[in-house]
Amino acid sequence: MSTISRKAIKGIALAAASALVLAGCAAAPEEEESAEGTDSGTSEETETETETVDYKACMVSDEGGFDDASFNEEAFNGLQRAESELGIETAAVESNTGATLTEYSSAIDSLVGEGCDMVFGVGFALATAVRDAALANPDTDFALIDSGLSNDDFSPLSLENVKPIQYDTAEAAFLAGYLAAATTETGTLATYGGILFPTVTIFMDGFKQGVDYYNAENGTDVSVLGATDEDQANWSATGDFSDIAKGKNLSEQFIDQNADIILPVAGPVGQGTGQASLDSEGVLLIGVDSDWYNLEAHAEYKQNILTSIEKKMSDAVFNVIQSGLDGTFVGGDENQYVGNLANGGVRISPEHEVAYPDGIQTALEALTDQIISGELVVNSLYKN
Amino acid sequence: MRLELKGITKKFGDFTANDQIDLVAESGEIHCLLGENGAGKSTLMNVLYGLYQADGGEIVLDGKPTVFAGPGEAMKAGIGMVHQHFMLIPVFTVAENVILGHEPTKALGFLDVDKARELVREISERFGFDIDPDAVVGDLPVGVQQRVEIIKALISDAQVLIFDEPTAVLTPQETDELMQIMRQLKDEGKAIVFITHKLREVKEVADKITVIRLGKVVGQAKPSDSSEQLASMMVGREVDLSVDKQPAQLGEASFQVKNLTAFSAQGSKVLDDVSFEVQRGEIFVIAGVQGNGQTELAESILGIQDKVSGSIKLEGKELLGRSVKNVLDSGVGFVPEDRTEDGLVADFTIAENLMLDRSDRPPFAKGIQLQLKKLHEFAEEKLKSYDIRAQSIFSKARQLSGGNQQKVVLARELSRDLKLLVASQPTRGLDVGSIEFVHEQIVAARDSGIPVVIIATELDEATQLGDRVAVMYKGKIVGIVSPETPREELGKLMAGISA
Amino acid sequence: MKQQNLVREIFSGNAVIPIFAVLASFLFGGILIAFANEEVQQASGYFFSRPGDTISAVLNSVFGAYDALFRGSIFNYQASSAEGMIKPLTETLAYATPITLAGLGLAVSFRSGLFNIGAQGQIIFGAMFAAYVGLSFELPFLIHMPMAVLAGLLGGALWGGLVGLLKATTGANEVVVTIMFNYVALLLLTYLLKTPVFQAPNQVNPISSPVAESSRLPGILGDGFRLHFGLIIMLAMVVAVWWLMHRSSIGYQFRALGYNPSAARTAGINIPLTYILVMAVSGGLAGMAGASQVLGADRQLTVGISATFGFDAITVALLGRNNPFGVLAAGILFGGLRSGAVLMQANQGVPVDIVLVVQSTIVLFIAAPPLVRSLFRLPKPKAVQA
Amino acid sequence: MKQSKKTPIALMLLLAVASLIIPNVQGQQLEVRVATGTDLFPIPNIILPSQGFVAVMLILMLAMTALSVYLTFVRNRKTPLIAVIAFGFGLVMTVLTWLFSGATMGITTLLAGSLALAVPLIFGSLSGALSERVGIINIAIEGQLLAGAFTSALVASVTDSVLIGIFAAMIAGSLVAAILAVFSIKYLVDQIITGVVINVLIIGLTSFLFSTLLADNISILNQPPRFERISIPLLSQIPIAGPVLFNQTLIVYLMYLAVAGVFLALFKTRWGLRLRSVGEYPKASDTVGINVFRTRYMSVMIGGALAGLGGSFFTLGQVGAFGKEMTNGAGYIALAALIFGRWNPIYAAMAALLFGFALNLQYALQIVGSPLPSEFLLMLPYVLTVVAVAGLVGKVRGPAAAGKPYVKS
Repeated sequence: MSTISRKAIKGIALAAASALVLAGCAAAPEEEESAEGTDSGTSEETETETETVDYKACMVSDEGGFDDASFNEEAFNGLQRAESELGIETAAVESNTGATLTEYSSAIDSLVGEGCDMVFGVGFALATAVRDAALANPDTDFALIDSGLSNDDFSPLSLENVKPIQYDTAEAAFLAGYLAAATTETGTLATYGGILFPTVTIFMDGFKQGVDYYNAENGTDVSVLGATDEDQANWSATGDFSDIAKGKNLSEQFIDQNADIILPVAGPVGQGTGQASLDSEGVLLIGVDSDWYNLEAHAEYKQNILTSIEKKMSDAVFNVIQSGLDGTFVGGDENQYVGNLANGGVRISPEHEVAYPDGIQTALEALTDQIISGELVVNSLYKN
Repeated sequence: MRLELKGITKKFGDFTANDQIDLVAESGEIHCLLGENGAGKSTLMNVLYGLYQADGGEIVLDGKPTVFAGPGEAMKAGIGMVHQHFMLIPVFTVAENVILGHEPTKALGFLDVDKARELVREISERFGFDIDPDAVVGDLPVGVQQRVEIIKALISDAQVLIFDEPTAVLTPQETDELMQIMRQLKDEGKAIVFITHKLREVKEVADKITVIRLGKVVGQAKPSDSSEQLASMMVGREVDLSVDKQPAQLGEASFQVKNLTAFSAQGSKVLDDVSFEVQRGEIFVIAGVQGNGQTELAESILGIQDKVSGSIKLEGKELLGRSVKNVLDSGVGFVPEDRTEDGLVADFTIAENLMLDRSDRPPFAKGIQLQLKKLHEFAEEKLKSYDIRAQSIFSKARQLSGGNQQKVVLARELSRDLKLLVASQPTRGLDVGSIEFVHEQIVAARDSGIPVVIIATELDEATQLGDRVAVMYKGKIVGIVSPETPREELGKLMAGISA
Repeated sequence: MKQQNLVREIFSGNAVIPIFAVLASFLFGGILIAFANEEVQQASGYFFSRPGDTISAVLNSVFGAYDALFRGSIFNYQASSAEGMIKPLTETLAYATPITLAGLGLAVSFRSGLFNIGAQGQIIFGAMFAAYVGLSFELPFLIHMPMAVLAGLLGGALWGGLVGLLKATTGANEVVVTIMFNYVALLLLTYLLKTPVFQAPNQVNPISSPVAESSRLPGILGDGFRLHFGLIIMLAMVVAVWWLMHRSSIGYQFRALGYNPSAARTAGINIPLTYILVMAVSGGLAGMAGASQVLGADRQLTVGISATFGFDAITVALLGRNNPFGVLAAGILFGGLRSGAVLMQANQGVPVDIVLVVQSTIVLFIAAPPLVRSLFRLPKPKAVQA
Repeated sequence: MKQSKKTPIALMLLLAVASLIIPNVQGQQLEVRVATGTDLFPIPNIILPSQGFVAVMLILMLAMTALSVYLTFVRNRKTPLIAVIAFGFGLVMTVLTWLFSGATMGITTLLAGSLALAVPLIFGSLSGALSERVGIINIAIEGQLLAGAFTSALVASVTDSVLIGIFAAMIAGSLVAAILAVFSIKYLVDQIITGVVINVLIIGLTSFLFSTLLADNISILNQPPRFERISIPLLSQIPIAGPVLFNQTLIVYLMYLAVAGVFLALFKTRWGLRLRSVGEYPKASDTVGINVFRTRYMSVMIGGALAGLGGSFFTLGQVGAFGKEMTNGAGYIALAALIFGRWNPIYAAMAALLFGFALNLQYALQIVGSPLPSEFLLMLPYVLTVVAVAGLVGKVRGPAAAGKPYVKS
């Protein structure tokens, strides 16, 4: 029977080989890059028009990985854009499910060792690792997404070579909540998280505030399932960020309880809500992190995407890289970047296929202005 | 049909199990293959049956050389086998076991259960068996299981039937009946190969006798030859078949069992008001067909039988309800009936097996630290005094022959300060030499002045070894008699007919 | 002639199997690495007009990747300082610490015939207990650190022992129970990290404060290295487990239970009690892995504290044939793959998942010597007597 | 001394706990929504007075407990399974009433969701049943499910056909099973090692291929069509059962067939008899001419194909895309269901349904706003499984030869 296993191995090899050979009939490029092969150490060497610049930006993901069609992917897009537009070198380390703090640290160390001029840590889980690496490597710049730095006793810490990038997502989520409350026909909305981390609940919380605001303004009684309890710990969650089927199931139950607009804050698990929206008439969903309408992973149900609560991490990543390249990088807690409506770091996506109710567009714009001016305060971790 | 084995040789590594063996079985005759345990009888039959492939020689069937790649082909060629270790699946019903391999089916491969039952009934009636086709085999007494095994062999209409040690688990009556069945089969024109080491049976039923020893044919014998002659051929030296013992020096009755009643997990009564006393210096044999409560009785004494009531007293101390450890510590030596299953850890060395019951105390442990040096000294000593044939005390128990394994068990159990010895079928599956040795040890234990309880299924052993013989039937003691009681009487008791 | 025999002897022996198993797995992994490499993909686009490009791209990608794996796990000859050169090896040992500790625990249970799949949960319990002690007390180092480690042991032992207790009293299948307990432990940790029990004051994320300095497992080689005292504990446990299993009466009874429960029972060994003990010892060792993570490596409690160590430990225990020293070797192998994977990705852009593939194929090949022999046409060993 | 007292004692304890609930359900009512719009006749929502309903259920439970006590202590007989089931029904209803008081319980969606969550578990446990019944311990169910999910997503996307997709999933599942079979049958590798390692291998391979291949070409490689729902005329209009059971996708109907098919094949056919004999006592099977090795390969690989099919439910039945590690331990739960269900396909399916119900129930509770943190609710299915395994099932005996390689001399 050894033939079976050997065949299996051969089969995989063959499949791999044939995939490579499939297009193997193209002509060889006329002129070879003169420097071909000399820098075998660099990865992601794509052919670009721009000249290669001697600057290397690097990134470490958290558990989700760069293909999560959400948080990490959004940040990674910024890195890729910098590579193609600025002509810099990049490297990225994707952490696997079950990564430990040590692994984050060692990923960052490796990247520093690879000569990265700037290293991004994506996600609060990397905070300690970024801090330690920054202390050990004062000549390298760091940026940390979704968390500030702190000492061991959690008193805030400021390091000159670390730029925290955070998002007051609640502001955009507030708008989404307002919009959803105006759009719903059943008067019932819903939201859930993957695991109820603060970076997750901030979406749900802002969303709820937006709904409440709408209710107060219009005397309606729109409710938000999944976030009914006062205690955020009791809100709905699927328990992980990978099991899409659970997202679908939970969404179906929401729909059964009359919800017609759902906000999933669970990375790829949100695809389950998208799928559930396909099975029930009139159900809409709200994307998170990126504009899901434009993402291939969500294309199948994009006609049901009401809007998305965008965290423009790719912009921030790109800008920070550019500042590093220009020599204008400034780190430190006081110079941290907090994306909000005012600086365009967060927003809700523009109207796509789902038409907003009459007058809502203007109302949203007015609300945006009020929030920017400080007239209207959306509570969140960043404004206590 | 004529089956010929010519020059069959089978090796396992360096060990030659069968060396140039010739054998002929013909229609209408019973050919006895006589030999000790480990002589290579079963190996030979497994070669014939296609389970093993021979390294040399050939099988000739009606003049045609044949090769059996597997039992399926042997069965197709008309060979059936009643295995010594039953090839029955305990969780299947009788009918399922019988039809396995040649199942009657309806459309789409669905089993034709009715037909299967019919088949079982048909053969049962032909031989006067009383077997419920729907009974689960694991629940049946061993004797009945063997009949299932016989039905299984007959169902494919075999012309050559191999009986591998079939009488080991039968009562004298059942044995007689089996002999009758074999004769009946012979008269139907089957060729029968009967493998055994029991001389009485050979003499009773054989037409031809081939004796093998250490993998070689040592000669042919006639049924009319004397038992002693046959035995010497089989063992290769003069043998004395009787147990050598002095009259018992009886002391007080220090071991008392009263009103012992037990239930199985399924709720049926397996011990029914069993009471007896054993005196110091006495061998008390509990005879009976396997599966009549002996196992449960032994396990009740040891303390691993659930759902048991009554009283078991050793020197006035109640044993019932105590843990196994406590019972052993009270001075009970226990030789279990299935030594590979319950007596030994096959993957442990001889030395390790010798401390199985005392690993947590001196001299083998100080605190929780094992005293390996002491253990090894102890083991070396036992290896010598019990004449355990092994490369060293570090040989694994599974590498030993059955006799040597049993010696390890005895060495362990007898090396404690005993107040009682309980041994269940202590000579099961042993060769003549080992049997003698085991008997000697048991008698010596008796003579040291402790009560000894032996559970025996072989009548000869029961009467030769015992000072008194109790017969169990369906969980009850149906009679306690002297070992001089005639065989027929004992047979009747074993079949449940009280005197 | 004689020399030939010697060569034959070497290649037919079992010692070369692991080497060839690793080789075979790397070959297999190499195919995937080349497949994922963009240069290879590009060059293969014009394979038929210039095959040399493809071949050199394949070689570059594969050698580049394995070079990085080597540099990331054993010796970084490209590093600028001596410290940097040996650092990879220390990283490997740092990863090997929890994997080996948990692997030892599982080896104890497997040897005793209990299939504990619950190391993941037991690590979490150990980490929680250790973290609790590390966070809640202020004591001198010599008391605090050992106390925290013991708390980890206790946490794992309780969580594991509970499984043993359920099995002993109700007969509940330990495979099912341990699988379920992994989930329960993780959920409990997630919950507790959001409550004041563990969550740091003025902290919003589910992360505990770092454990007190006095409770930490100190670094062994100084600040530049992550290697910590957990390694010493781990090595001590390797010896301790060996002693327990082969030199103590308890271990003897464990093994008797594992090899033949009915003989153990007949010989008076208390089976239910032994079940509980085995699971407690097994869980306790896994709990120490958790303690080592929280007191030595991460120094704070997070949701990811157990990583996948509990599952790696199953493979490590079995690969090490449940022998403590074998487990250590397997643990170091896995630690090396884990630490090398990072550089492989950072340096060569090879997806991390390749490591899982290589890891698992190594185990399969090592476990099946005949397969490796037939793949490499190695001679067969002399027949062993049955 | 005779009958095990475990059952009556367990029932008494549970009854005591359940009776604590009564004061908490005062003056509320439970609204149960049954209608789904496709029913044959419209059913209004059922409104039950919570307290009264709970009282009725408690009386039922009390009666069953009394029966159990009587039978055990007086008659020395076993408590019949039906009494335990009736007790369980009462208990579940009581707890549900308590938790849903004042809200509407959409019973149909609750059950439909439970079924959906259980489908891959059921397929997985069938794979386990076929494999373990023939003597090969199958820890690799997880890998088989994941391989099926991945392959079906990929193939169905490329071919734009769900049928080709599930066919490919079955092949993928059986290839994974083939690895298990070869290593455990031919190379005598410990079956549990092989299973655990295969899971790691498949997670590695699928994640690797996902990030290098699928993620960059989503529209071509990871956007498979999904199964259409097929309503079975008449049957689908039965209230509750109709929409739950008979307005489903092809793969769910295949699941019904598979459960029935595997059950019949195992226990009523020649093939199954031989298969089980190999799993119990391979040598005995060999002596009657059954090819032990071939039987094992066949059975394990058919099981793998079924698990592969189950895996395709994740992608083609549920979510329409593959995601990394999306099976998320379902294979291990399926294994638990198999053991819980005593290696019987029907009981295992019921165990999987119970698990699916518990999982879905806790979502429902999250939604109506429970007083418990989500983590504790998420624990519910796992804790329930432990309680069931420890309290009700106890010691189970698997196929005797499972885990032991068969070596012919």
